[in-house]
Amino acid sequence: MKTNFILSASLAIHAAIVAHEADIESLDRAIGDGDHYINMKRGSEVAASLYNELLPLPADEVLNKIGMKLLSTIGGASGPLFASFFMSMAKVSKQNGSDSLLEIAAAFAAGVQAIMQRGKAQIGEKTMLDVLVPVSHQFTLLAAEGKSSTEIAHALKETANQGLESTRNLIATKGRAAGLGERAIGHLDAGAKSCQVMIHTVCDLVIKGANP
Amino acid sequence: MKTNFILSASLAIHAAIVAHEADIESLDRAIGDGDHYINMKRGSEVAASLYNELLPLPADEVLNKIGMKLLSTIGGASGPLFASFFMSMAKVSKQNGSDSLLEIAAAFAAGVQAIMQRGKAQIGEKTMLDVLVPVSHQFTLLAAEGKSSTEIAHALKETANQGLESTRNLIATKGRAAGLGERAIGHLDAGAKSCQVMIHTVCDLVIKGANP
Amino acid sequence: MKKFINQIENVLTESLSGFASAHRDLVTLQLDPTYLTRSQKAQNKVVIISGGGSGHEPLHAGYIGFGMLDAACPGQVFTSPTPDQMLAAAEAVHADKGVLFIVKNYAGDVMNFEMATEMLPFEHATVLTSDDCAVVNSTYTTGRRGVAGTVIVEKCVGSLAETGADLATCKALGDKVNARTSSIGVALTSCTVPAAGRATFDIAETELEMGVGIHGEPGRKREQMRKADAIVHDCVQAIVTDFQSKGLPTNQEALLLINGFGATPLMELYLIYHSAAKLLAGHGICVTRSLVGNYTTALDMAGASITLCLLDDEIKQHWDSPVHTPALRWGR
Amino acid sequence: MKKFINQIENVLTESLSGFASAHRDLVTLQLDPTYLTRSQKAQNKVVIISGGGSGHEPLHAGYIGFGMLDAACPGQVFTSPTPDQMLAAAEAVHADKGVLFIVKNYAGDVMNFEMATEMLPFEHATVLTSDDCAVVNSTYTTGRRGVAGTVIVEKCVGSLAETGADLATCKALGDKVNARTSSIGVALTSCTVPAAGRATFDIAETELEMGVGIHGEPGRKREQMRKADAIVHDCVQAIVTDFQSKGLPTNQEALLLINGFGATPLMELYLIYHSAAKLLAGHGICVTRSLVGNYTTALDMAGASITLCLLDDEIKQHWDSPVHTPALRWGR
Ligand SMILES: Nc1ncnc2c1ncn2[C@@H]1O[C@H](COP(=O)(O)OP(=O)(O)O)[C@@H](O)[C@H]1O
Ligand SMILES: Nc1ncnc2c1ncn2[C@@H]1O[C@H](COP(=O)(O)OP(=O)(O)O)[C@@H](O)[C@H]1O
Ligand SMILES: [Mg+2]
Ligand SMILES: [Mg+2]
Ligand SMILES: [Mg+2]
Ligand SMILES: [Mg+2]
Repeated sequence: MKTNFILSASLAIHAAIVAHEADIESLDRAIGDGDHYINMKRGSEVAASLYNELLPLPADEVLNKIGMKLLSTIGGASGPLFASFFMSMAKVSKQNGSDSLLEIAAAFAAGVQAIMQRGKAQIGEKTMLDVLVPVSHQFTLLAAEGKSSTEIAHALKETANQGLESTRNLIATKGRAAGLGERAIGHLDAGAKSCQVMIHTVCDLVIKGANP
Repeated sequence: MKTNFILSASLAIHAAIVAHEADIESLDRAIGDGDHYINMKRGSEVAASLYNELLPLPADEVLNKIGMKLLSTIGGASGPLFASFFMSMAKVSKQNGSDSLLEIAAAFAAGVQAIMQRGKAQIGEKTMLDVLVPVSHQFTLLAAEGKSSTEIAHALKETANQGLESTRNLIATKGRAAGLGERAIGHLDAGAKSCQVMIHTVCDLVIKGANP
Repeated sequence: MKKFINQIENVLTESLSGFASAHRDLVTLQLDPTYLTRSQKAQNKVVIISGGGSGHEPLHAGYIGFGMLDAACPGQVFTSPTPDQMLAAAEAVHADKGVLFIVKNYAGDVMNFEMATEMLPFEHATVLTSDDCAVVNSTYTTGRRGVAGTVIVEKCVGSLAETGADLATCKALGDKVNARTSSIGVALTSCTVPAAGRATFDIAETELEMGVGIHGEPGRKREQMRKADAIVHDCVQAIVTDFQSKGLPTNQEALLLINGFGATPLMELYLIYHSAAKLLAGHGICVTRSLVGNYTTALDMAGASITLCLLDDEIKQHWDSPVHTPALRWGR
Repeated sequence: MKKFINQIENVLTESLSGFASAHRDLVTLQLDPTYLTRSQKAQNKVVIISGGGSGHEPLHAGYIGFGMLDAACPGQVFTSPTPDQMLAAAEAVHADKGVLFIVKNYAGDVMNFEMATEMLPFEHATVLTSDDCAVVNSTYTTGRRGVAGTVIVEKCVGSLAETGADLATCKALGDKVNARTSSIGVALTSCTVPAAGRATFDIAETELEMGVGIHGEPGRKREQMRKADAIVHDCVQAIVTDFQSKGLPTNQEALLLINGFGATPLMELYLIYHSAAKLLAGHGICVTRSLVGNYTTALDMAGASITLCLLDDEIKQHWDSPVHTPALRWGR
């Protein structure tokens, strides 16, 4: 992955989060505590603000600095999770490189794995992982099959949609919604929604021709 | 005045206050603290509840006991004022008797005078006195002219209406509404309203043939 | 109206019973007539008794205890207590040096306490508190209302009484503290009196009541809602103007009390404190003592009042001295 | 939304600045990263640090001082603070006997404190509070939430730490108090997060939220509004059942904490106390210690929680011992 791409993605993600304020906010208000949009906005804003500072740096350092900055900016449940994601992605990118799609997929998988470890959560617990895990799985699969970046981007958008939708009928066993029991059924998870938004945003960049 | 009449009036007043809940309450809510109806209800209820206990007693004792009971029941501004009214009325009734209309008018005047002393207030300050003072004045006048109790009752109802209406365009200088300045203009005074209701109730008893 | 109550008629008794039980080491409740006293009767001192309508908790019963009140008489919600309560309370606590009543200046409170004192067989005096500078004083009116500044009067007089000071001295200190104290309140919402079952006034999302009292009476003016700094600015201005009109020098030490009316989070009260202290510094007033929280409430009203007391050595000493009551405690 | 604020972004800083200035004898504020410490650094003791989202004031910063916390890290409103705050706070206050973190059990708080401890160069331990019995515990979930019982844990552990006890002993007491503490909350209205600008949930005049948390998360069940005694009955039942399911004997002395969520008048809280103490007596539980007021709030939410802590001699001793903080003070 290229520094340029990461930073463009970061700007696009900030814009996308703000554009989805109403959705994201109302989901966390329905079965959470209502701050997820504010947290995501604060985090994506500060990441975007690092643009000039990070531009000269190699990709893995960029990812790591974004992770560190998110850690001290977001707070809440999503802060340490997204921070862990970026810091792990950075580590694997540094070790293995992230030039090929397969290497990028591996770094992404390491990021998702870090979220699972930090949050002690699995798929099916009505969290962001219900989007991230299937997307990661699909990404690795398609990259191994040698699919083009555009093909992969189209496919991952669809996977993210399905993952998000899968949270609707789950009882939450992690995060704040875990206190609600059956009352959580029928609602999408806020973190899953913001992950779907971010994945769509990055995939759209690729579809529009950006070189990851 | 006869014990029988006082106690009938007391029952009728309780019923009338309750029937005027909405008016009285909303007036004190608009420019007071909203408790005047509750205070009047508490007071008239406890006075009515003394019926059996007071029935064997002479009128002046009845008036005095009602006053004492109101004093320890109502509280607020209206409590000591109505208590003073009844206790002064009792005193003058005892001294001078209260058999003739002129004697009743004199006892009533003494009661109103006690309210003025206790509250250090005059007519024109947007209080119950704007009803009570003109009613008392008119009562004495008509009794001196030898008008019948029914004639007097009709006249006093009208005087009470005018007195109440006169509070509308006053600035309050006594009671809670004194804090409002010009904002009190346009509202009737709650205490004036409950006095108008009580005077109407007693006059109606007389008009219906009760013997004061 | 949603409240934690059973029968409207029993709210006061049940709540006072809970209060007395939770603080049984400090206070004792008597019913019929209703009053509360210290659990341990003080000896050989001027006894300090206050009272007023309920709904302002912790005022006054929350201030019973060493260094503050000897007894308190709670009335119905927002309704002055009755003379029999005051007489019974005085009878129960008097300790041979006289009784000092601290009464907030409202027609009802004044008249009921007055009737009590007329029947009282002990030496007595009354301090009338009238710190609310929102009410314009004039010779025609009953004068200014007593609001949150009453807490400061009760604390200082209570402290002095513990030293064995006589009745006249205690009254003089109370009058002095009252004269050096000025308050103004702002409401963002109305309160709801339980027995009424609905809000006392309606107010829009874009409005506030400036100069509001502590009974849900409408304030002096309905104004536009605005930023905290702008609201606090106007309050501080009113207080400073009040002191100036009394000829009190304002370049001195002061006690700043930010009082919540019942539904305002501490977060906002401390923000008001921050704003007020800054503005006061601009007037040469240095805030060296403070109290921030719900001390004189108006049931569930959202809003706050700002009270400033100009300190001197005597007031400072009596503010700082130990106090041990349910709602105010330090030094022991 | 009507609140006393200026810019949404500055609410916390302005409010914390006011807090630190009003209590400058007790606490000192650092910004960027944000944390508060005692004004006088304690020596040679386990230091106790807590923290969590803001909006629960006086929790936690209000409990900094002798006999309770050494430092607190406030996050954004209802959002866990970040690891850099905890690291800076620990760095500032550690006194050679290790650091004990007291953390309310929420995914966000747990993860942020965990990441801080992974980077911490000092000996450390964590007490996770989880007193909310409304959340059914199961091996699949993250477990119960920490709510108002946290105050009792902080008080007792803080007291023990003052005696020079070591880290393991302090942690053990914290875990014990937490295990013997059970809470449940009821909301009558939602709160409004300043940055959101609107109520977190809608609720009708005829409804209440049973088993609500302290963040405006919906509770376990939406129920019909009813009399206080009926509500309190269900709460007490839930707490007693919780203790029974833990195998704790309930016929003993207890501390009863009636906690207001921010917009509930003291009058109602004491009424709840009265009702709860009576019901507990029926279960053989004798309330010998109490605390009634706003101690763990949810901004401007109307509602209250009931917390019961089963006492033993050790807990009693550490509850009764002197404490001197902005929000809790006795014995000095
Ligand atoms: N243990 C966990 N593992 C993975 N994701 C989690 C976990 N706990 C919470 N989340 C995610 O975090 C989201 C909530 O984030 P946010 O609202 O920012 O924090 P908080 O829950 O602390 O208010 C949830 O919607 C969920 O997707
Ligand atoms: N000084 C006074 N003299 C005469 N009447 C008064 C005085 N002060 C108040 N009132 C009357 O009392 C009424 C209010 O009574 P109430 O609501 O029961 O008591 P409070 O004002 O203490 O709440 C006012 O409407 C007014 O008529
Ligand atoms: Mg959230
Ligand atoms: Mg009234
Ligand atoms: Mg009243
Ligand atoms: Mg949160």
